[in-house]
Amino acid sequence: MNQTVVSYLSKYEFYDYLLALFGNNQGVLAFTIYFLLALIIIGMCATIGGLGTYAERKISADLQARLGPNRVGPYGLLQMLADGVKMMTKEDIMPFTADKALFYLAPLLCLVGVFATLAVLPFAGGFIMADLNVGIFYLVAISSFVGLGVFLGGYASNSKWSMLGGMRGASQIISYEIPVTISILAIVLLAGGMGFGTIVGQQGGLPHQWFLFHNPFAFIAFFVYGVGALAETNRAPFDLPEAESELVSGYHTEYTGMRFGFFALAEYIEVFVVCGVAASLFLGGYNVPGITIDILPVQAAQFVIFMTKTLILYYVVIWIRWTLPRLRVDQLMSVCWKYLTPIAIFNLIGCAIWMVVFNGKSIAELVLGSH
Amino acid sequence: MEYTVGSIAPIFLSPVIAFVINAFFGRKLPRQGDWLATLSIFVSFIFSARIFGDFVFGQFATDYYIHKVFTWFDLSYGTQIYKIDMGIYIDNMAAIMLVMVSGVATLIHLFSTWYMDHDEKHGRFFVFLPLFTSAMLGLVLSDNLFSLFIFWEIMGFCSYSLIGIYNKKEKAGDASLKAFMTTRVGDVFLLLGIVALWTTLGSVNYVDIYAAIAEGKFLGQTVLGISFATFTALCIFLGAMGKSAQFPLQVWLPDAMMGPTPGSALIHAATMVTAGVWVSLRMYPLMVLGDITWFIAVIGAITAFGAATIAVVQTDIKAVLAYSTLSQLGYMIMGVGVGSYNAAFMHVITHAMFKACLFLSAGSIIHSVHEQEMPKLGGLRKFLPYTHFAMMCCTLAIAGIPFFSGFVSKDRILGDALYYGFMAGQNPLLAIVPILGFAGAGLTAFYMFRMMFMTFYGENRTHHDDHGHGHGHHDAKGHEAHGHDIHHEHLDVRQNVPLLILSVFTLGFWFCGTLTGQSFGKVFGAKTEWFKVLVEAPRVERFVNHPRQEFSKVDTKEAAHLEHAHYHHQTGYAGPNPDEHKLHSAHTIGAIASIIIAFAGVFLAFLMYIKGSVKPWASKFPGLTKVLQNKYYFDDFYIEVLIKKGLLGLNRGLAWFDMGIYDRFAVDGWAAVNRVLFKSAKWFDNVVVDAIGVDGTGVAVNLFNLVLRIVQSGKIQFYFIMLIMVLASYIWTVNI
Amino acid sequence: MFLEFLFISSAVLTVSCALGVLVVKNIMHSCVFLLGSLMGVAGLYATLGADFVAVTQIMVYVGGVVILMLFAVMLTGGTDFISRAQNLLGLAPSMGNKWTYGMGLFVGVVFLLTNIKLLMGLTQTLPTKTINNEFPSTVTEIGHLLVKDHVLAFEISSVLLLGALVGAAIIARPRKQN
Amino acid sequence: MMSLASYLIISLILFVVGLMVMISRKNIVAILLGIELILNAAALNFVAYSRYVTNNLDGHIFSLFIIVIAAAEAAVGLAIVIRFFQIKETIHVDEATQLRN
Amino acid sequence: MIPAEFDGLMPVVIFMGLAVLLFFGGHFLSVALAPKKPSHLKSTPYECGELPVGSAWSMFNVRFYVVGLIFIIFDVESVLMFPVASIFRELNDMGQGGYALIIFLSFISVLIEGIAYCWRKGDLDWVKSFQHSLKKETK
Repeated sequence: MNQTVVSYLSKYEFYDYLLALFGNNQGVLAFTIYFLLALIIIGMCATIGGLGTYAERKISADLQARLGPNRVGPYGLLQMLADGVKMMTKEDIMPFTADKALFYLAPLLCLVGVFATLAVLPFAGGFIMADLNVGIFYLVAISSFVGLGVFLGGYASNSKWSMLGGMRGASQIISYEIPVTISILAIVLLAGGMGFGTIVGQQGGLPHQWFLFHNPFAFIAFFVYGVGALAETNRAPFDLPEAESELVSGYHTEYTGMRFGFFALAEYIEVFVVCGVAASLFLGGYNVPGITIDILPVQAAQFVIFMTKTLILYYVVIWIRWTLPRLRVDQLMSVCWKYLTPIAIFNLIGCAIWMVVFNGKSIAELVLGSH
Repeated sequence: MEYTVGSIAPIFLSPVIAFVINAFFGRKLPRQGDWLATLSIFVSFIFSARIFGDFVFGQFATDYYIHKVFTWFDLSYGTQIYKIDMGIYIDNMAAIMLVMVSGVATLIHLFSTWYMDHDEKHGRFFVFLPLFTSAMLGLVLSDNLFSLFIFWEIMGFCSYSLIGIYNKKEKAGDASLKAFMTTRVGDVFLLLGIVALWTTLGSVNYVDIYAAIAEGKFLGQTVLGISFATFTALCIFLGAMGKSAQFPLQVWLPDAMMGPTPGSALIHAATMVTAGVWVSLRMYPLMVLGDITWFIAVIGAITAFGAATIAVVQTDIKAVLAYSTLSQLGYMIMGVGVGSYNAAFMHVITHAMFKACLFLSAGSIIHSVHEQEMPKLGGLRKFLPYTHFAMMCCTLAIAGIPFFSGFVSKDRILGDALYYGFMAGQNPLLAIVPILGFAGAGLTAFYMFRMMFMTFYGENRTHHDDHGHGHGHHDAKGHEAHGHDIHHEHLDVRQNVPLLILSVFTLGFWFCGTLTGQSFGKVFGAKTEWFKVLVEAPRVERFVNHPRQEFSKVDTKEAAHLEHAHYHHQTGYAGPNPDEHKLHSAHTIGAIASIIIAFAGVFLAFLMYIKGSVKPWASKFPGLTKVLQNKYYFDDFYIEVLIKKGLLGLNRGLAWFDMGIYDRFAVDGWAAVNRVLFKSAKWFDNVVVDAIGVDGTGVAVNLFNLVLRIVQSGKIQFYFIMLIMVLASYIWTVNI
Repeated sequence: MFLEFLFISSAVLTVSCALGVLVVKNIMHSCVFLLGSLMGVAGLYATLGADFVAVTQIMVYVGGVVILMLFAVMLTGGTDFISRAQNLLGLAPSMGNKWTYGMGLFVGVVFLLTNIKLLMGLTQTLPTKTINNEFPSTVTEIGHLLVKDHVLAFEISSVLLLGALVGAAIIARPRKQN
Repeated sequence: MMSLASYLIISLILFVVGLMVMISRKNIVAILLGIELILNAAALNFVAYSRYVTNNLDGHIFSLFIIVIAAAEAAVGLAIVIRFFQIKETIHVDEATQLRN
Repeated sequence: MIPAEFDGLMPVVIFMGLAVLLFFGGHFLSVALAPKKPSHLKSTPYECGELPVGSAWSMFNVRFYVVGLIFIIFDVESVLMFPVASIFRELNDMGQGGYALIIFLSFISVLIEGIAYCWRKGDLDWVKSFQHSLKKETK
């Protein structure tokens, strides 16, 4: 049985009142709750994505000793709104040689792939839309829609830059999926389950209880995951599919207006999702140190902790983007296949052996002697 | 004694392990891993010998068997049962077969380490040899037709690889392809039979099939207008025909000598060809139920006689042996057909012993003299004394001389055939079975001794050898050089010991407990004939409601409640036979006749090739000789008519059909092809059909061509459409 | 209610996209329709409670096979490539013409009728099992089956995949033309 | 609504459509698409039977391996197609005639 | 108690539906708000100001396919490894850790063999042909 947010809420009394309000129709009530929460999450993520563009400009300006956006609103905070309005009001242009149906479809695929991952992201112990038994596996699988969207976007534009960017993007995304998947496998192996609830529940709130410090292999796996995730989201230094200096704008060269906006939105939300996954897989997720009781305030604290960890990682991602230079295509491939994948497999084997030899205990447990 | 999986599985697994190691790391091992292969087969032999000893030297109990099953997959729903079990089934027959296969294979491996020394294909040879053996052992161990089929196909692949191991020689490649393709024809039918059994019975386990026969589940079912039992039995027997190289599908076996001689020994003696006989024996109750034993007997008799006639004119020493194998396989199949289950199986064992020995001896000769044409050999008796001794023993055995094993088994088959053909009140036309059988026996004695005399006796003709092969520098010095080359045959463990061991087992009393094979002259105080007691056709009613043994269960023979064998001297278990005295007299007549015939054959060979007082008759019947040398034109028929004229010519026609270039030339060409076809069919009618006496084939060829022409278009989607159509028509016609 | 909705939408997606694969003239669109059909099948798996198989379907097909097919289309001349021989000999266009479609329709109908006959016979004997709406987790069970009952298949499949990798890499590897 | 029969019918439709794709298309990649559909029909049947008939998950395992094999088949098949294209400059199935004579 | 049919699947479907909804909503907004003045030149594919020559759907290098090929094989292998990995801890607690480790390692070793093969044969080099010819020249 999968845990969901509805089954979590049904423990509380007000759920029964709600149920009575909906005429004892479980289905409609559940749908309503899910729908509202989904709207909230998407709104939040869209805001984070929008703020992401703002933050990116601000941070880059900071790193380059500039001011960044400061005209629209206080500290330029409304810049993101201005961007959004600009995108909506821009003319929608489609190349006359384009493959029209696929040109429409490509941003949708990206969007679906990213949004569907939000369903399993563990914001808090109860506030996880669906704690699927196949959670992380589902997340890896469904996010491969993005690669498809990138490829089709590049293809459908029928422009040379787009096509090159799309091919590169698709091959990059699928390549880096391998080290990421294998690193995740190592964590699944340590946690003994694929559901996010299981994985986070196996960790604790304090750093020594995190899987990051569970054993040396998991520690390396975190960095393999990080590098792979950067590449999967087409972030610098792996932003080859949209390398401005080489490919104009890569697979979305021909996209304008709202459709470009969808690509951008999908990308920023995906970065958020990837950071959230990293936080919950390696950094203890939503666990509040020292508190195990399950009441609503604790849930709020869990949410805050999760968001803090995720946003810190988000900051690191932006930081990396403006610090490191872009890789060459051949370096990109050799980093993936000749370094990350062998290291990831090595980590997986190491974790398996660790599990058997030390009976699943972490370093801290071994050192401190706790059980 | 306890039987667990651990004590049975190594029989099959140790050669497989050797295969895997040799396949991947063989080149890095010392001597390319041949010792490993040999050792692994020897391990199999040890384990088999344990089972053998337990089954045979324990109390005689015919009905004891080990049967371990696990379900591989189960597609049954509701009351319909469709499942495939995998498992192990060992009864007395399997125990004997196992020890024979592993023992003979061990000796062949040992010999091969000598024979293949410094050969460029040494490593590759020792990759396939253990796999081949393990497939045969697995086939013997398997408890159902499906796993049998798997091992059957592995053997097919291995034989393909072994025959074509010298892949630089075009002839070897062709021969391997031929072996593969010809056996495929049979395999298709075997698979069809297995699937038909599976869809009807829901299981292809031997035990389930026996039980179904006993319960009468086959009765009243028909497929395509013939009874279901006949259909399945025929399909399975056609598969056996392909593997055991019976009459219409025999063409691959003589070409199988293209491989190294020990490989041929393994193919011809212990494995591969006996698999066909094995499945016929296992499915014997089905064959009886399907009422096709007369067909089996006739096919066996035709093969036995026809192959013997061809062997008479062959000059290549391996070709003679190959045709003698064909002929002996004919006897085995004939034995199955005429109902002498026990003797047919005994012939499998005895034949394996002496034929392995013969092939190894031939290998020894070829490796020492580098010559395999008999007219260029001669007088080797002095140079190769051990080989000569071993080969003489085996020749005596195969020729059916009393005191030797071949006499015992073959004589019993012939006795039963005699009874079957003349006294059992069958169709009088079936009298052809014993007649062909006895004629073949005489020919066997003749050609085997012809081979012996031409090879080992008379003067040494090797110095006439003047075509330039790699040993030209020896030949330059003539006779002495060759004498020098081969004079030093001393007792080499790897060369001679396998021969000598095998030749010991050509003596008859090992198998029947008496010196003569008849009821007098007992040795070693044997109370009764162990072989006859232990091996009997399965009594199907025993298997009704048999308990299913789980794979992990431990068997002990002591725990089994057994009724001990009550063996009736002549009739086996069947109780008093009303025709007992007839059977007895048939056996007596058969024994006497076969002794006379055998000695007559030997005497004729003696006159022709030693005394020289009778000229060989080849010059007297040039036409017949030509026909025989061309193997009754079977190869020509298959290649020239069926493949070249049929497939290739018509493919060209179809290319035209595909491209849609429809013009006068194409039409003319079409007509020309048709004319050629008609002519060849007519020629075939006149020459081949009349000679052999099967009518209607020519017409069939024409029809066959017409069908092939349409079907062989080379368009993959067209094949696909045909596949669907055939499937649909099958489903619509057969009422499922 | 929700399950019925999911079932119906998945079934409609599956069937309509499969028909799209059949009728569309552009191979690229055909591939995308295949994607839709496979997603529909994944949805059907989900309604059957086979969560792991459903996700595997998405992972392997969406992430792998369809992208590979799109790559292959791009590597073989794109969507509207017509070879010289095809023009010369007047072969059917690569996405079929009315003759090939007629043949396909004929075979399809024959097969459909045949199968309906089989299914008719089958429905008489189908056992009825009471279905509850509980979907227990299949992952653990599948894991246990993979390491216990089907361990041989599990190991052999890795060898199969290795073989596929090596074989396909050898076949597809760019070769220098002499 | 949701019963074994409806799943079987969907899988039958999938199979027949795959069959028709295989026969009516002359592009080898399109034929491979048809094969994928057919394999999916088979896998769907296995899972449906596993839920409605048997009480074990063997059907899931079967369809898992069907997916695995489909992936391997697609990989090798497309590699062959690409190689074929490199040699013959076409992916028309009727021009694959190298083994004919 | 929540009926089982709602667990898990519904949010997934809702999120997908919302993505589609958002997509079409955004489209609707953009159609409503954005100006629409199409011209031929505006809708030519961007090629830095030049007029494009030929279609972009041309043939690509086969190395893209080889990457996809290696990916799909690894993908499938990782799919098979997921269930085994997720019961690894359970098996270990049941005292069958050694057995599970052997199963797991033998599976992974084949995976490693695959990547080693591709590495050795140079399928992982993006610019293999270039390096290859360079080596030849230096020889």
